[in-house]
Amino acid sequence: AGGPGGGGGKISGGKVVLAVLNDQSGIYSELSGQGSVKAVRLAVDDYKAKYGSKAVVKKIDVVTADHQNKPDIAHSKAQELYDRRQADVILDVPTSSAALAVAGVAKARKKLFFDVSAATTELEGAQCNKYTFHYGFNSYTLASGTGGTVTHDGAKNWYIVYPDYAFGQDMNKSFTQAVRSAGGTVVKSDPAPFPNDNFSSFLLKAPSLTPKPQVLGAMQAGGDLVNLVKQYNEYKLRAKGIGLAVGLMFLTDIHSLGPDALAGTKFTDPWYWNADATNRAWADRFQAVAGKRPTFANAANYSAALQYLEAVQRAGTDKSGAVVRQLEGTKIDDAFTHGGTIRAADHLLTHDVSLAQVKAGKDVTEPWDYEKVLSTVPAAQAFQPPSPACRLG
Amino acid sequence: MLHIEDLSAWYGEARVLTEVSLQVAEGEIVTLVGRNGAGKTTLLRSVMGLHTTGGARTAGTAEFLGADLTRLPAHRRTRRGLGYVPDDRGIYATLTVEENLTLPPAVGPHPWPLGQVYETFPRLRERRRSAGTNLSGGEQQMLALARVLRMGARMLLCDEPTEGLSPLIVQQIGKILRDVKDQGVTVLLVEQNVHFAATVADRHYLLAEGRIVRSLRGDEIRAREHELLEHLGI
Amino acid sequence: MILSRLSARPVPLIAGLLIALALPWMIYPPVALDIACWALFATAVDLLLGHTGLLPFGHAAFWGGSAYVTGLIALHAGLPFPLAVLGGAVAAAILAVPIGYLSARLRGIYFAMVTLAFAQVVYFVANQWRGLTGGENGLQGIPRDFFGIDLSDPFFFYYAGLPLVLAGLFAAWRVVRSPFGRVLTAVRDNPARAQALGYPVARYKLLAFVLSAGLSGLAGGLFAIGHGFASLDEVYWTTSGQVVMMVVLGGIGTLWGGALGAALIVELGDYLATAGFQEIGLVTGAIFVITVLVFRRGVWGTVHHLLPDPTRHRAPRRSASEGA
Amino acid sequence: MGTPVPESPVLTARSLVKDFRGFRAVDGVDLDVADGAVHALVGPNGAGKTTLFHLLTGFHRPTAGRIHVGGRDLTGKRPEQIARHGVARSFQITSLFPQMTPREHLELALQAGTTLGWRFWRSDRALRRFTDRALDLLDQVGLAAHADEPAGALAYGRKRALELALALALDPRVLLLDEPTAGMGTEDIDRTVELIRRIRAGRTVVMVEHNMTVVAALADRVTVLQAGRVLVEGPYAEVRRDHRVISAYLGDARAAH
Amino acid sequence: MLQQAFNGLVGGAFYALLALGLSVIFGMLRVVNFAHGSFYMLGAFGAYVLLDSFGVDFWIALVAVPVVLGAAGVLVERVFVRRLTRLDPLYGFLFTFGLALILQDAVKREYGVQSQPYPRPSALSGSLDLGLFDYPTYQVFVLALSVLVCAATWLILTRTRVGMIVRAATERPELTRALGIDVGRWVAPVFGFGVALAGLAGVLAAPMRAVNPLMGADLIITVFAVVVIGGLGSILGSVTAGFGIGLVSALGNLYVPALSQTLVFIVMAAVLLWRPAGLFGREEAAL
Ligand SMILES: Nc1ncnc2c1ncn2[C@@H]1O[C@H](COP(=O)(O)OP(=O)(O)OP(=O)(O)O)[C@@H](O)[C@H]1O
Ligand SMILES: Nc1ncnc2c1ncn2[C@@H]1O[C@H](COP(=O)(O)OP(=O)(O)OP(=O)(O)O)[C@@H](O)[C@H]1O
Ligand SMILES: [Mg+2]
Ligand SMILES: [Mg+2]
Repeated sequence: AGGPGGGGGKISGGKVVLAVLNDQSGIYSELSGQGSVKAVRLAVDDYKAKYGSKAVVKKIDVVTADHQNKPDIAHSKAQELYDRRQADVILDVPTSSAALAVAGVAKARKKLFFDVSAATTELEGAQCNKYTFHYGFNSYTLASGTGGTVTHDGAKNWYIVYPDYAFGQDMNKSFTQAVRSAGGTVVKSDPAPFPNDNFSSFLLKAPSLTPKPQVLGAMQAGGDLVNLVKQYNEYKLRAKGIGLAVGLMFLTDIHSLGPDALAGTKFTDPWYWNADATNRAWADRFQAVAGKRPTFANAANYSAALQYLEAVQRAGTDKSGAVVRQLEGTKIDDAFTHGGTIRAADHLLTHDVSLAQVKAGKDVTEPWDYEKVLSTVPAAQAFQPPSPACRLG
Repeated sequence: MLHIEDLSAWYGEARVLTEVSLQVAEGEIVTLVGRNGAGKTTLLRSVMGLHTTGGARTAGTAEFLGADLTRLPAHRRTRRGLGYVPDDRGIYATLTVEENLTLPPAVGPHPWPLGQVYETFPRLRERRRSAGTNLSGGEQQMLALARVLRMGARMLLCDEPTEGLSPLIVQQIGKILRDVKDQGVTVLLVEQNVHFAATVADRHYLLAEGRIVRSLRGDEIRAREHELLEHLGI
Repeated sequence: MILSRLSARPVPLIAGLLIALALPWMIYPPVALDIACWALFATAVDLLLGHTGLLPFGHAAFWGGSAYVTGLIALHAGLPFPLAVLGGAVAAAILAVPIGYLSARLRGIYFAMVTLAFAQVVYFVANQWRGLTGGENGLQGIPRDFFGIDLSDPFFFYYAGLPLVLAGLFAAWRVVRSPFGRVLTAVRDNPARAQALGYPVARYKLLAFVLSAGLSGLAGGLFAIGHGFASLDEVYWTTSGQVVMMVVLGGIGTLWGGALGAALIVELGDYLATAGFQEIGLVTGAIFVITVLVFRRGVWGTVHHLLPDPTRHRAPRRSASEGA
Repeated sequence: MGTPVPESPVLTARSLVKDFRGFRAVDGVDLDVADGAVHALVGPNGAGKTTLFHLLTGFHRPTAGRIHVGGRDLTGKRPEQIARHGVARSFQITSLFPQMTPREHLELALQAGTTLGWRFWRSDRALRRFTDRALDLLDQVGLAAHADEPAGALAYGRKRALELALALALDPRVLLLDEPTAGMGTEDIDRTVELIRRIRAGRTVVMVEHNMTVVAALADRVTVLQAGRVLVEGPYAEVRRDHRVISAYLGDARAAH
Repeated sequence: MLQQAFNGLVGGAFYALLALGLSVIFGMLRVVNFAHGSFYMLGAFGAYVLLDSFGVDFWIALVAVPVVLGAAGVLVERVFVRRLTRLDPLYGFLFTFGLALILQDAVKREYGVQSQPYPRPSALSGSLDLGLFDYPTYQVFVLALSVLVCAATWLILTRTRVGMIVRAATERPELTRALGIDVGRWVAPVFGFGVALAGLAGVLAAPMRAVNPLMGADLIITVFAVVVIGGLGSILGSVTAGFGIGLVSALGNLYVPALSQTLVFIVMAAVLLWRPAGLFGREEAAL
């Protein structure tokens, strides 16, 4: 998609195409999926409303594709979005393997990519590149948010059960580190098969470990997490003095399990719709178009799209190099983050996140109001320093 | 008892029976002789209501005990007292010998008890726990015959029941057929072994190329063997 | 001799070649490459399903196994991609020896289920052996080295990869129309008889299995290069199921039917996905079920059946199994 | 058994035993088949004749005992290995490749003796080298006119003839025939007897047969099996008078074929 | 350790119920039902939908869902599977593979892949003192019920004529009719019964496991391995292998987590080498 366009002048093809590539049928479809597409449309509206006739970009398309959480599909869809559908930027892409695949394509095509919902730190580590931005959270955030804070608050002994694949191992490592540096110990950490629907071996073993763990750290996601929590409740571990902390959990997981199943569980949420008035205001707007409350991923996609358009506006062109220069180091203040920064060194968005706790069912006063924000984890603690492995080419 | 009128049968376009008419009276043993491919099996299958699938069709009528069979499905025909021994013996691999014997319901007035079956065929008693198709060829043939006897059918349609049987068993089968006849059972027998046919049957029909070409009395068959062989031959 | 034999039926042959050459002009080039790879894969599977009478439900092990090996060779040895693909194919064939040895003695549904299970083992190994395979992240960034020529454009890469696919298809055709292929037909129709004639049936099945795995590996390796990528999906059982669907849809035992089935399913999947319809299984499943229920000859077989063809009995269908 | 061992047995079995899950189908059978003889195997149904065939041709593995052909120990060998040692068989139940023509059947059988079957890179035109011999064999069994019809469409008698031709194509030293005349009409039986007479030249034939006329016409020696054991062995004329055979097998000779 | 074993048995209960249904269907119809996992999933979804949309509780669902699914199974047999019975069993396998794709994606389209919540029935929510250890009541219930169902099924199929008739009807439908048995009456109900068993397993799973459209797809492959180990079509074999594999994988989970998923397939390969027809399978005729 080269050559000078029509009305936009410096805008390729005369328009900017924002592509949301995510899971629209799989386990992350509720978390992000179509909701994020709507959020991106909100960002487009906001941009148009803000700049009106002064907008550099007159025509903005939002396109979308389903990567089914599979890296190979993500890879070919990304190619297709950049080549066939002339996308200027790809947004979202949950699932680490898929995100890494798309980062590879972005690098080859020299087109922008904002990853919102994948957890891998590789995106800003060894696999970082000039055109890829990581926007939202990563496994370090989860570990230092949940692991660090919970340990700090007194639960020193951990028993970690993690799914035996890259994400799980990564989480296990980060959590162990975070727990240790907060002065706690990991009594034991066990890999569990993935996927798995029977965690009873681990749950039965937990109370008999010495020293007895105070927290069960579950690193599972999606269906596995649901299984684990159901079985955690069945074995009455909470009554036996073993709390539950979850590595990766989203609003939608609480919704699907029901808050009672999870009540009291602590976890890190990069953004919660009912945390403050700004968030709530945006959540209302989102609900008006999407019919439900937004997840952090919806908000982050909104923010990423908005910031991209702002950067194009400032650069006066949609040429990738120029837009990247505008984004690097930018301070952001919008519905998603107050005072977040896109680090120039590794293109990671650092911002404050919250440590949240699941409310008991009786405390839930309105639909989707499942979380109580316990504390704010400041950006400096929530995100790792830039990795020396990252060389933005 | 069995009354067939103008029965024709087709496999797709190929007509393999042409207006066959025959009668079998109660208590009679009648054989159907004819060379390979004459249509003997097809005739029995048509009477049993099995000549229906995959392009096969029939025309004409068959009456059994005065009732029209034409519109009845196979299992209803059997329930009226017809017992069938197919040419491939039809032994179930997934059933044991004993299950093969006890599977079909009794359909006539004199079903054989299991004990009588085993007395008559001691081999079957010995092998009663084996899978049906693990029996030797001849044992399977016995089993197939024993099965319809157990049902107590009023009329037996037997398709080459002596094929592959040892001479001793052949004699035994001849005896069984005569015995059941004495009990009032009617038999329509397909047979290639003319000698055997002559020893058991009251009458014979000679089938050639789908038509009845001769009808002979029991003893005539030996006297006219030469003439017959010509028919069977060419 | 080969050429004269090929030219015995020049019209379909030339038509097929022309379509293969024109494909990336007609459809999105990466999809064209997918079609080519799956077509070869399906043809390889038909070698077993249609010509040896075995239903392999675990061929993802070879397609995906080769994808990984090809990727590793390309990543670490820096060889031109055709050599990497060949390496993958050889690896798949080698992998097929123990699996085939254990399963080729089984028949019918047992064979299908056991190959499925072995493929799951390969899947779990690929998943566990993360240091090599990248686990569920897959092997990323597989290069397309080809003597320094830039093949990053999928349009050109299609033409670079096509000769490999055509060579694979030719090999499959050669195998079926060889003395060996005759023995396979015999093994399929009546193994006991073939044995009594002096043919070691289990070993013939094993060689067929290995050849089929090798060709599947050729396809899988090229697929990995084409996508720059090898992932667990390649060794997952759904891949095995998918390729069987293609063969059945195209027509079991027709050799080229599988290629047609592959084209139909890949293109349909692409069309539906582009149209935003996610539940592709709903459509492909329905088409497949209808094929199994009402036109078991498959598309190619049906067309072939309607057009009179003097050489028909040379490519027998599974009518043995369609009969009573 | 009291009978003397023939001079040069080409096929010998010693103390063969076959058990099926506790059921002993073959129980210590000794068998010597003289070179060039036609040797008939008779006995009541379920005596173990077919099972013995399966043992001799490797389709079943003996529980105990040994099998030698032409001095070589073939015990426990697989069917194809035994076939390659010159032992061919026909099946009691017709067993063909329904979609192949008789000519293709024979080409396949002739090819079995070569390594051509492994050459997956060759054209199947290589099989043409067998065509002449195939047609020749078909002519011998009277199938020349049907060389190119699918075997599935052949009449029963012709299928049996094709079975024989297939066995012949292996040019076996020993030919095992399981009930070659079962299910045939008188005239087909005569034709088959003629055929066996013609092809026995230069080879040894072992056959299972219930039709005593056929046995009388062809067999040099007869072994009678009963309940898995050898009851009697000897020339047909002797055997048929043996009272044990009469009571166990032939019964009242009047009804015999 | 003992507790772990108990645990394995509970996991095995699901394998056993599913393998039993699969075996009943295979034993009688020679169809390896690939869609069995989907029926299990439909069972769980049935319970979920009944509760979520109609407020129907677990106990009613436990009866109603298997009955409805069984009826659906009868329909599937009557309309589709029946057409395939005369063909190579592979066609049945392929057909049900397609059916599985359709069912799975249809549910996905309707409900998404998100796991749906299903609470445990309140009567079974506590835990029981089993003497040596406490154990969740619901799990005990699942174990007891499945043992009961397996035993009852076994009795019906071996001690009554039903099993015999259906086996016969499956092998030689035409001849069986000629022996005076109305084949049509039997086959479909058996298929339905197998499906109902899967549905029952699904309802039982709902309060214990994640209810989502994919829940059956992976499970079914393991269950295939279970029936191969037990012997395809052998009722006793599949039940024994079901519980056995449950035990093995619970202990495998504990001691060799890296192998835990391949374990069942390794066991399968070993069993096949040793006894190709499975532990309790009957050898199919040799020639
Ligand atoms: N399924 C079929 N399709 C087409 N033709 C058939 C079929 N079965 C039999 N025929 C033909 O119908 C004719 C009559 O066959 P049938 O089996 O009734 O003969 P038969 O007298 O019983 O012969 P045999 O003594 O060999 O058993 C034969 O010419 C045969 O080729
Ligand atoms: N696979 C098997 N499993 C169990 N028993 C078997 C098996 N095969 C054969 N038998 C049994 O072994 C005995 C001998 O069978 P075989 O087939 O050898 O008899 P045969 O002498 O050929 O009889 P026929 O003349 O009736 O063909 C029979 O009682 C049979 O039931
Ligand atoms: Mg007949
Ligand atoms: Mg026999």
